[in-house]
Amino acid sequence: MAKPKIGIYGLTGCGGDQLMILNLENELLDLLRNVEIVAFQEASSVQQDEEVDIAFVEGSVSTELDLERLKDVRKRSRMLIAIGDCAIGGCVQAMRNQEMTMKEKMEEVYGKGEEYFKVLEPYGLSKYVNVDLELQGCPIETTEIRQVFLSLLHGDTPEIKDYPVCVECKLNEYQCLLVDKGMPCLGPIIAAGCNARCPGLGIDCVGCRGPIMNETNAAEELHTLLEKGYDERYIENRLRFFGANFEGILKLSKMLREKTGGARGK
Amino acid sequence: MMENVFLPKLAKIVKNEKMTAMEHFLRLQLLDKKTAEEFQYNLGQFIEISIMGVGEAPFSICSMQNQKYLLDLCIRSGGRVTSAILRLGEGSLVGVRGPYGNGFPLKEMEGSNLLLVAGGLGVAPLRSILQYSLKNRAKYRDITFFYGIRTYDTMLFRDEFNSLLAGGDESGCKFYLSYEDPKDEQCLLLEAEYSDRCMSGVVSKLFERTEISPKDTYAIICGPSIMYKFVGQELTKRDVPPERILISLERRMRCGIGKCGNCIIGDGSSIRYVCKDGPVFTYWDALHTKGMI
Amino acid sequence: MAREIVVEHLARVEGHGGIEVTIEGEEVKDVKMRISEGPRFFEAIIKGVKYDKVPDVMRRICGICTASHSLASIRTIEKAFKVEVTPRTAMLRDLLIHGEVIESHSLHLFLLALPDYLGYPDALSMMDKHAKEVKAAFQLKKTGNMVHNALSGREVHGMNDRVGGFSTMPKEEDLLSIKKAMEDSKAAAEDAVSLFASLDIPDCTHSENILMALDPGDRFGYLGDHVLISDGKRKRVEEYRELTNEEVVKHSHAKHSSYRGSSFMVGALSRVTLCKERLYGTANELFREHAEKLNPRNSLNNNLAQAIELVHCIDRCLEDIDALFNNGIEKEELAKIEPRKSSAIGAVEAPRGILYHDYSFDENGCITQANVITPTAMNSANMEKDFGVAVGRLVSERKENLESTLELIARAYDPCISCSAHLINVKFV
Amino acid sequence: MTSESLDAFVNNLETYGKIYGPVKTGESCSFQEISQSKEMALNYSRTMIPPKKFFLKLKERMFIFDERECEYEETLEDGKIVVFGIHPCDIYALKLMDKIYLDKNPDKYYQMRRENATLIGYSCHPDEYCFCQSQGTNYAVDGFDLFLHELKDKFLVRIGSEKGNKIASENSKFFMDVESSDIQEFREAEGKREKEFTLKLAINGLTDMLALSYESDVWKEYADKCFGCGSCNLVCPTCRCYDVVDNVNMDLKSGERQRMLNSCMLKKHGLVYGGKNFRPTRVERLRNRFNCKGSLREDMMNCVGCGRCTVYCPSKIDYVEVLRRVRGEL
Ligand SMILES: Cc1cc2nc3c(=O)[nH]c(=O)nc-3n(C[C@H](O)[C@H](O)[C@H](O)COP(=O)(O)OP(=O)(O)OC[C@H]3O[C@@H](n4cnc5c(N)ncnc54)[C@H](O)[C@@H]3O)c2cc1C
Ligand code: SF4
Ligand code: SF4
Ligand code: SF4
Repeated sequence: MAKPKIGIYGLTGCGGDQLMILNLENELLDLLRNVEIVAFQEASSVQQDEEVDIAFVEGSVSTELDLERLKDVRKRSRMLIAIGDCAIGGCVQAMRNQEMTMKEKMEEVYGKGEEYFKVLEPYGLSKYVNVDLELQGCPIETTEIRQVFLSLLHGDTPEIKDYPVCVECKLNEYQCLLVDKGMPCLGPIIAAGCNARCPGLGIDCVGCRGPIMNETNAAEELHTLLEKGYDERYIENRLRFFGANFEGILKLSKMLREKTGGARGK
Repeated sequence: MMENVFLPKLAKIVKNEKMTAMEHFLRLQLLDKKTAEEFQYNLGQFIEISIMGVGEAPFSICSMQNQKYLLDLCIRSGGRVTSAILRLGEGSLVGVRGPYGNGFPLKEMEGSNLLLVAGGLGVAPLRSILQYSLKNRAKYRDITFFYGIRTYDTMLFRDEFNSLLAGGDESGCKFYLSYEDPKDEQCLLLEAEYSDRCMSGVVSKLFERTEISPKDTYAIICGPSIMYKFVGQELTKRDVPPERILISLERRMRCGIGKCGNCIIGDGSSIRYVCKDGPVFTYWDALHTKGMI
Repeated sequence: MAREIVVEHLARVEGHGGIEVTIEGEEVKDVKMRISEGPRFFEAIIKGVKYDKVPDVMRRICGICTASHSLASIRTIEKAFKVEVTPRTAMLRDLLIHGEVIESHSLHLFLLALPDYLGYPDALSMMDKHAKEVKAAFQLKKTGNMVHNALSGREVHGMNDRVGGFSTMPKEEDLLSIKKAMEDSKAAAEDAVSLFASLDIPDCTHSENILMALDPGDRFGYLGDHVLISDGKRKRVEEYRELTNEEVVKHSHAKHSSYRGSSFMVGALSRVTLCKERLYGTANELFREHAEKLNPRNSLNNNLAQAIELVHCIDRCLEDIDALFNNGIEKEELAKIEPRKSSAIGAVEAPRGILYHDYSFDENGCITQANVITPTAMNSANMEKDFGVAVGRLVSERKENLESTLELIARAYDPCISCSAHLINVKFV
Repeated sequence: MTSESLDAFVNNLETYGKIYGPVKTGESCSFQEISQSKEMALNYSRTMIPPKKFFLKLKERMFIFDERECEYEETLEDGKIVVFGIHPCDIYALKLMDKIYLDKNPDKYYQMRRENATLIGYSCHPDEYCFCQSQGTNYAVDGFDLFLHELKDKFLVRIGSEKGNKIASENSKFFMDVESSDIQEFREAEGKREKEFTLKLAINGLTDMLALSYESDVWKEYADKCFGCGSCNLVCPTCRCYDVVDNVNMDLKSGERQRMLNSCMLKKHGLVYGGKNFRPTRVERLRNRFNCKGSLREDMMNCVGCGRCTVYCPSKIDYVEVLRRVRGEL
């Protein structure tokens, strides 16, 4: 069987997900024996615009150029895998979506009175193209990308975790920060896969893997944290860090905004 | 040394044949002779097939026990394990555990009429009963088989059923076929030829074609979950007692032996494990166990 | 007739960039480092976020120098709220940033820069002929990552370094295995120095370079509150605006950094040049051995400087780990924080050079204003200067050669484009 | 046995394996390996993860396989352990687990660990979340090797098995005969303890009540509050659902099969072929959980009243409150 052709591409993001692939280190060399790398932006100058079996795309669509490149990659790939939160829900750069216009953001950074380049409100890939698989995480986990690679090479569809961080937290017998300490942990609504890294270190989950698709009970998270004494804006910000484009949080934000009336975040 | 029930036994694929676009016929032979000889199953039981590195899934055995200790299965692909099975060539090895589940009460059904109602892939466990009852024809009275398909292309064990259709009552079984796509050409041809035994519509429509005697009839249903409700209603309308209507259920299963808990159904007063209390239940169970159908 | 050279896509850098040079006859008309990486507006989105989670957002500016952004952010917040951290925390931070430099430099030197010199498209395809180098790269990189993992909790965007200290102390066995890994990979780092010293480095960019680096105190390092400048001046980081003079340039829709009207350079070459007398141990010896190869007027020497820093970092990590063991690594509570209305500026030396974070808070400790200046942003003007010089000298060469030379220069700076996307020349052609 | 001899007694238990006892970890408690009795917090109310973790591991490898060799190879580890300080509710829970895991198809992993374990019970006092009294599981009659009842300055020790008897005779120097004053003291202590229970749940007829309330709005109401995070199942001493995955190694030929505890509150739990889910929303899942817990299996209720699911629910869904709503009491 011919080696599958793989392309690794990046749109707007921090490069951390490609780096996590490189962080497979020695294992990467073993893995790469089984595939043909056609493009690996962060690691190689080879950038062939040919058809690939699997395209891994990192980063959010934040510019017209991103969009153009994404569409091109989609056309050339049999399977397109979004890696990292940026490519799924836009990640932190999307946290003010619907709250601030791009013009406002631009003025904030570049000052007023200039004519600025055209940027898009950041979104994940699936807003624009069909995505075959999404690997959540900011960044993705090496264990996970390894598993995905192995599954695909073995010929199977990778299994993606679709349950909350709390499960992994319990499986590791970490103390529950939310229940025992009243810390504002987002574990109950965030997709597992990190092996509950933060609770394991005594840190409340900020949700870097993004909310669980179609299962996010954001309203209850708000309610729970309000009861613990956190203020609404604080909680909303937290929910938005990695989840501003996710349905449950979007709805909640909208509701909160209607309640208080007018724009916020100023 | 105590036996580890979770450790699969190796079996060789002796046949892996495409039946339709989605289904394959799989024939397995257990490698170890002794294991094979000890492998006695009831019709309606299932086995767990393991593919190394992929996982494990339950499948009904679709033929009656035979002297050569071959296990026949009919597998619909699409998931991880099922797609992997499809890739495996003849001679490849898979892991097998089982047989598990209760199976059908064949002894109890002796002397009765049998009505077998299959929808789509549900034909798999019913085919074994059909085989058995035809082989032991004298033990049963009327044998009627309803088979519902979507299109001719999705029909399983096509040759066998076509010959039943062609054979009419002579075949020992009254075979009826329903198809859902009214424009399917091959089905239309069949209907033209066997208008009394073949019609378009869902499988429960076949009840219009034949009389079911409420007395002394055992009905066995297997198919997609909504089918149970409709067929069950048709049968109860015809006064077949719910405890003589048997259904075979599908649930997510990870162990097959009542440990992993994924297949639990019911309410406080009727919790059941589909794997070990079933997969065969009566319609009476279904009426009294919440969430069963 | 005007001729254009466009290096369409700058690969093997972190982020998207390209170089655009316009030549008229023999004269270089215009040089642009084109960044197509989308801007992410961190300074805008962070407004209204409470201080405790600010580092969690800001460290996501960059996947490679994530600990640098973390520490810059944390130190700025601590400055604003006048928080003192314990010596143990300071020690762990020192270890963390040295680990990050190892990870980043080994990635850059071996996997990104070396293929240029050896004529390969990437390190992975060097595997057959240069297995030793590739293995060394992964060995060193892994060693750096072990520090990230043990101290910050993850290779990228680690979260254990918090405002006020570390949430959980690293495990003893992790520190021991890091120590072992460091000892094992020291030779690889020294080999890197010999390797980069032996390369034939072109001198096409030879020109005046103003250098800047943080004053690390008595010993070479990456944390400090003052900036050393090659003109002999020493400034407080609070004066960073005068040191960077970011301004919006009409024709390019972007900000440019300059110091007294000229571009300047930050990064490894600046650090080892400005703090050479503070290098110690093996790194010091190696520096002296290769002193003449480290001429700061040739920006391409940055790679050799990075290799020397690799050696320094390994030694320093070992020292830090020993010191940690000597002083004990019992758990410490995070320092108590009382937010107040305030502003502060903090800086660290990221692997690529000085990194400034500047925040203002309201009385609840929520951000009201933020500014981040990354090393790549500061270097971009200098990079353009170097492109100009090089093209001027090589203009008669064949186009392909010129292109690869430009790429070579760009990569020598180890530009991290995603973190600076909002600051460098952005022009869509 | 006198209170002073506890330390020496615990040390002597080493011959029966590694000793695990309740240890304070932050604000909660956990069964951890100990070397001295004073490391234990024996007055604990409950550990977050129940002792089921010793028998049905939270995560474990079942076996390894190799495609080239065509073989499955079981990976069993059998170390002897002593679980010290286990409460009556958790003892009952293990009895329940035994019914499932040691039935006609016994789970070898579970069985071996059960055989390798010594259980030493320890008396406890209820807090506001305990309702074991209502479940009839507040006093362990059997299911342990030894049971220590803490009295004023001594322990009344009950022997629950042959192994327990052996331990006691080997350590006879620590044990004294029970005197009538001890019995009196024990009787008073137990009487007092019985009165300490504040949380009550009427369980008679509960199974039918659950069946009748299948379509009740209560489920929807609580499902809106529920995160579907699965914590309730994972901390439950009688929840034993698990999930299985195969992991392949780098060589793509060998690997392992792993199982880990699962939860019926997760969406995958009811998912089958073709994306069909038998419990598509939290309403069905929550209802299923309560029905399963409130059902009988061989005359034992699937809930032992330990209170863990209420304590560790991030959304503060109160198990007893839900069932009282179901009963129409609230
Ligand atoms: C008693 C019994 C008898 C059976 N007999 C037969 C038989 O004879 N023949 C037969 O073909 N089948 C039979 N089945 C069904 C068979 O067990 C399943 O088809 C099989 O388990 C699928 O396994 P898999 O690994 O291929 O699919 P998996 O990969 O486990 O996936 C199963 C299905 O779940 C869905 N799914 C999984 N993950 C997700 C997700 N994240 N989001 C959405 N959907 C998802 C998909 O639709 C997928 O097809 C039987 C089942 C039982 C219980
Ligand atoms: S600490 Fe957070 S992730 Fe862990 S169980 Fe509690 S709420 Fe869930
Ligand atoms: S923030 Fe949450 S999802 Fe991200 S690593 Fe931490 S625990 Fe995991
Ligand atoms: S612990 Fe609470 S929130 Fe989580 S699944 Fe159980 S009932 Fe729902």
